Amino acid sequence: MGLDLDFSVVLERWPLFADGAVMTLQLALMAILIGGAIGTFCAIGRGSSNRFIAGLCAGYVETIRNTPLLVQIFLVYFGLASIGFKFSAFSVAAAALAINVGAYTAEIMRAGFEAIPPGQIEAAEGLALSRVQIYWHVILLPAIEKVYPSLTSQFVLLMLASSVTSQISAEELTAVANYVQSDTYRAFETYILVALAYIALSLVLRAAFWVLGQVLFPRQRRLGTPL
Amino acid sequence: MGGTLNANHLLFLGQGALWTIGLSAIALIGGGLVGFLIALARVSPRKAVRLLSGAYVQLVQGTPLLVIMFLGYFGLSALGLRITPLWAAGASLTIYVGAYFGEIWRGCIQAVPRPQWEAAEGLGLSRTQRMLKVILPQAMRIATPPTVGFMVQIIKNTSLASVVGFVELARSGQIINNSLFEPFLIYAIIALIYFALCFPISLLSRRLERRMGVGRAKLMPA
Amino acid sequence: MNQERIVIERPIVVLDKVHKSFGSLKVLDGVSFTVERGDVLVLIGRSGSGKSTALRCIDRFEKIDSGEIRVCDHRVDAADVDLRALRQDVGIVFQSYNLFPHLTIEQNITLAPVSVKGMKKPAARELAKAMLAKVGLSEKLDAYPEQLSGGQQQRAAIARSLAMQPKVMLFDEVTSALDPELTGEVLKVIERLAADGMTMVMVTHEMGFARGIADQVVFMHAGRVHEAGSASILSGPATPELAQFVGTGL
Amino acid sequence: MNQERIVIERPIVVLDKVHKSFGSLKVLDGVSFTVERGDVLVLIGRSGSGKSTALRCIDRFEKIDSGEIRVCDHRVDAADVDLRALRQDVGIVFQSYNLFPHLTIEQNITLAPVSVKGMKKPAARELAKAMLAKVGLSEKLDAYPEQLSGGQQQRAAIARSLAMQPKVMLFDEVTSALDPELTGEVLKVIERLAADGMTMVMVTHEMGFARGIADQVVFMHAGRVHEAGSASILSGPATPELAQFVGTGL
Amino acid sequence: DLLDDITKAGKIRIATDLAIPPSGMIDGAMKPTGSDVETAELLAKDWGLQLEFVQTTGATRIPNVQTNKADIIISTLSVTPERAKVIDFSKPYAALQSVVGCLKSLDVKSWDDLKGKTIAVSRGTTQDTTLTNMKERNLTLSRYEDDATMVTAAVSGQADCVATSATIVSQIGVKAPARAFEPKVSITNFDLAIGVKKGEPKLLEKLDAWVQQNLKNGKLNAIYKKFHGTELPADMRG
Ligand SMILES: Nc1ncnc2c1ncn2[C@@H]1O[C@H](COP(=O)(O)OP(=O)(O)OP(=O)(O)O)[C@@H](O)[C@H]1O
Ligand SMILES: Nc1ncnc2c1ncn2[C@@H]1O[C@H](COP(=O)(O)OP(=O)(O)OP(=O)(O)O)[C@@H](O)[C@H]1O
Ligand SMILES: [Mg+2]
Ligand SMILES: [Mg+2]
Repeated sequence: MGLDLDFSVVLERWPLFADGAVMTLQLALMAILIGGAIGTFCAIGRGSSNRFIAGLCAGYVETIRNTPLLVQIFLVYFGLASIGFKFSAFSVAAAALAINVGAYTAEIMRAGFEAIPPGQIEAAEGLALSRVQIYWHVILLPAIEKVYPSLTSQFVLLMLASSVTSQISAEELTAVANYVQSDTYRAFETYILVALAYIALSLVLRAAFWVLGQVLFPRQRRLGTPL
Repeated sequence: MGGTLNANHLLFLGQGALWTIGLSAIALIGGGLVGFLIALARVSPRKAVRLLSGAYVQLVQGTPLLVIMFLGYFGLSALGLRITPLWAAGASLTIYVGAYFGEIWRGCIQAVPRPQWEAAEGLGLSRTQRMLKVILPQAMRIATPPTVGFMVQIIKNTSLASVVGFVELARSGQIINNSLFEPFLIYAIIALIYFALCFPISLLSRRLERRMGVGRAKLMPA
Repeated sequence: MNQERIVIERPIVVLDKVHKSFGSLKVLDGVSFTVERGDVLVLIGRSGSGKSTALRCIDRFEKIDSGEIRVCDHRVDAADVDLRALRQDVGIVFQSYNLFPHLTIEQNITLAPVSVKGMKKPAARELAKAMLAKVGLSEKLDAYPEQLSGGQQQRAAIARSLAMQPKVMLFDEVTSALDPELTGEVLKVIERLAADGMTMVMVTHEMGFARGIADQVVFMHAGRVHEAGSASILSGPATPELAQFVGTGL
Repeated sequence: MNQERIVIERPIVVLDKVHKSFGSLKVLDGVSFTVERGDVLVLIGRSGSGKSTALRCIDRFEKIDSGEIRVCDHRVDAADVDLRALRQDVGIVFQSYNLFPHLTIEQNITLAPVSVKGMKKPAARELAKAMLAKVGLSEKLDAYPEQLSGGQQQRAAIARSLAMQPKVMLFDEVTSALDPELTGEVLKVIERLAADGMTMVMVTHEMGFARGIADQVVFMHAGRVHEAGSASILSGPATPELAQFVGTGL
Repeated sequence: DLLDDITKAGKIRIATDLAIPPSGMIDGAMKPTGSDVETAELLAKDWGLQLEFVQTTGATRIPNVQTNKADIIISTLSVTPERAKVIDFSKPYAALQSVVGCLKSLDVKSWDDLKGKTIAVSRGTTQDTTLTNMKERNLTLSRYEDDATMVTAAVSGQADCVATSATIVSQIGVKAPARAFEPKVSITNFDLAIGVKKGEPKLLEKLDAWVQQNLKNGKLNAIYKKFHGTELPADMRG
């Protein structure tokens, strides 16, 4: 063994880690909220009969899915600044993550929409509901319910991916780890700790989504089975 | 320091891109093997095997690849294993990709309709025969589109091999940028190269999906 | 003086020379019929003869190629027909019940009255109760669709349509997916509706039922009205096609 | 001297007080019946009465809670029953045909004889041809399942089972997914099997067919054998439940 | 014993980060260059050994020697007591002259003027640690992953102040003449030393001797001046 582990120096800095974990969660939540909305609209847009809108949504999804998140983050952060828009690292990081997860959410939501039987929509039309009302009351929730496990996992992946925002000075968990390890040179201890922290955060996020699912889908709560 | 982008730089980026492709191939093969075993273990009749493989997947999927790379490279040598960066990056990617493939393929195996399992059972086929002759051939068809789709993520994720000293595409861009200070130009070029590598594969996976009529959502690391 | 108001009753549903093709397939080839207020029209015919398509055209789920369709005061064939107004006047129930699986029966029924007509929630709830009583499902207010049998789901779907207080009801083989016992339940509900004076157009394969309930029977064949008349045509068909159709006992 | 060998024929299938629950739901509640060699037993009953479950228990797709099941010489209820040996003696065909879609019809049929019995490929091919001839599908040897109609697929599935030369065949509503014409095809094949002396247990809703083929009819109701006897019980039911069941024309 | 191993192999493996100009970088022909690179080359030549660069990032410099993937580190490693607990340092071979640099137009003369302004640093560098520890001065830091990102932030307008080496501060103006920076406040100098795994006294002793000799004969100073534009501090030149 080439090294002896000593966690005390690293653990001493726990308030830093706590701050980092909180920011990681905040980043993830912001990105999930905004990206979830972007993705949902984009999924609707891709099915639009307006070819411009459909093309725009498809282009967005393909561009994002085929380039690394890191590059996207750089372009948003420095790109905005050089045309005169200065935002805090946090807002830019959250925005870049939202744009990223939006593309993935769009793909998942599209699958959800496609899984709604056409008969459901006809039944709603027959009841004189408007398009918006149909999306809102009849399509959206069942579609989300169908892809909820995929969405949950995608959002957990996003939380893990938020580690690259350390590059543009967001003080999230990985940034803290990098700082602590170069301060103390206790690299193993730091990264082991951070790995555990991420695993814990994933569990927390999954639990939160489970609870949210219980609230969103009362039918599932009562009958237990997915649709 | 300074200077402008020249042919040498582009060559250097090209070299990086080759490493990216090489690492992706290693990850695909290694991860494919591990993933196959994990997928089988996840549907094993033995509960302990299912639980263990499930825990592996949970653990790996809960940890950023960056951290896995780091622990894989230095952690393994700290345990006394002398491994080169290539092996370390290969091992980490294998561990990581294996978990995702395992999950994807487990889904595909379970997507083979229940009655097919029963029909095979009713004919008196042994478990291994059922798997090999009835279930896997069908699961393989279902698995092709998501597997091809996941390759895009593998390519993008090899960029993290830079922490173990690999100068692949992203890192070679970073190194050039650090001497030229031209982030937009350099990152745009890198983005383009990644796009050129990934987009054809995305297209292929979409085509396969349409042909097989599986409109499944892709679940993938960003 | 004798104050009599003269009301000219116009047919509530009119199809006039309706043509409709899917691609090169002619599905409706000049279909005409009318339904008076309070009448029940039964559409029969072999599979593929165009019954469902005719019904769907009445509620504008399909656009027709030529001809004219009028329902209440709506010109259904017009490009600018107010779809939502039309569909408030017309209720439609399909073979697959299409209840919304994530909503309880009550929510299924109150959804349209609240969102479309702006009814208040408590009033809508009372309405739901009344409609469910009508179809004999009072105790299922809080159940989810999957907790109901097929016949119960179909009755709930009828209650959902009735809650919009339509002037015409369209039924497309509403009992085809049900076993004989459940079929009986649903037909009883429809009989009661007819007795209450609801105007209805229905596609069914239940000949015995058709005989009992129909004011008018329309036999479709190859996209045309091949024979039409009162229920008596079922006993004494004029064309060999209807004779064969009735003979199969379909 | 007269050399007579005395053979004591024991029933080939025996169910004795079989109980089976799914969670809190009692599905089989003390079911007993026996099938003699060469006999045909038809199981009838309403949906959910436990017919499929009873059948599945015979081939050990479900484990029973108590009671005894014997098939040929296998104690099916024993924990250590040799499943693969049991399933070589029992053939089972389901409503959904479950041919393997990635294999040709020939490969579907030869798979088990080759892998389980170690038969040589050429011999297995001959066997496949013979079995397909038996179900009238000789020319479909190289087709893939999706290239066949439903009735043809079901007959191929029967041929696949027959190729293992089982001593008993189990059929679970093998014609439910087929239209009347295709149903006829399949029933004809089963009739021929019966004539050849195959022992069979089948669940069916085709009452006419049951009447013609059954040596024994078992009417299940709420997880129990409610009435049993020769095919004549269908014409003269003793219990009101069977009377109602037969009456509905199901 | 590491020294014996090195001698036996005839080769020394030196961990260097090639993405931190002007200490470690790549020239137009894609060859490693920079003050740390030339220092390493000098050492290998003096000792008659073959040289192998182990490319690292800032974060992996130390683990590389701890796990025996490199023999020593020459990669702007500054000496702090905290780090000395984990790794042994040779005698310092250079010094890092760091400053806070701001936009020329900004009126900053002392630490007090920096209050309320955001200072960009490279995460985990000694500038970062030092400024972070100046709690009483109430500074706001934004930490970037490396020097290049930090400079990009300055060039693009995300940061108006940076804490880094004087050399880099002057680079910003080269990239963006409209946003020229100048040194405003100086931070203490840090000693840069060669890093060695703990428990290798013989190697450490030999390195110390080498450093002392080359400081005296001016070779290290020449290398430093070539890349950083200034001389080493007088007391170091001895
Ligand atoms: N959306 C569509 N696109 C193309 N063809 C269609 C469409 N809808 C119906 N058809 C075709 O139109 C013909 C008439 O269909 P329709 O559903 O009206 O028949 P039907 O009389 O209701 O038959 P059934 O008794 O089977 O319900 C059929 O050949 C059908 O395949
Ligand atoms: N694996 C299972 N888990 C839980 N419940 C089951 C399972 N299989 C069957 N059941 C239940 O057991 C009961 C009897 O089912 P079974 O399939 O034996 O009925 P059946 O007589 O074959 O009906 P059908 O004519 O509809 O096929 C039903 O209520 C069914 O829902
Ligand atoms: Mg129809
Ligand atoms: Mg059954």
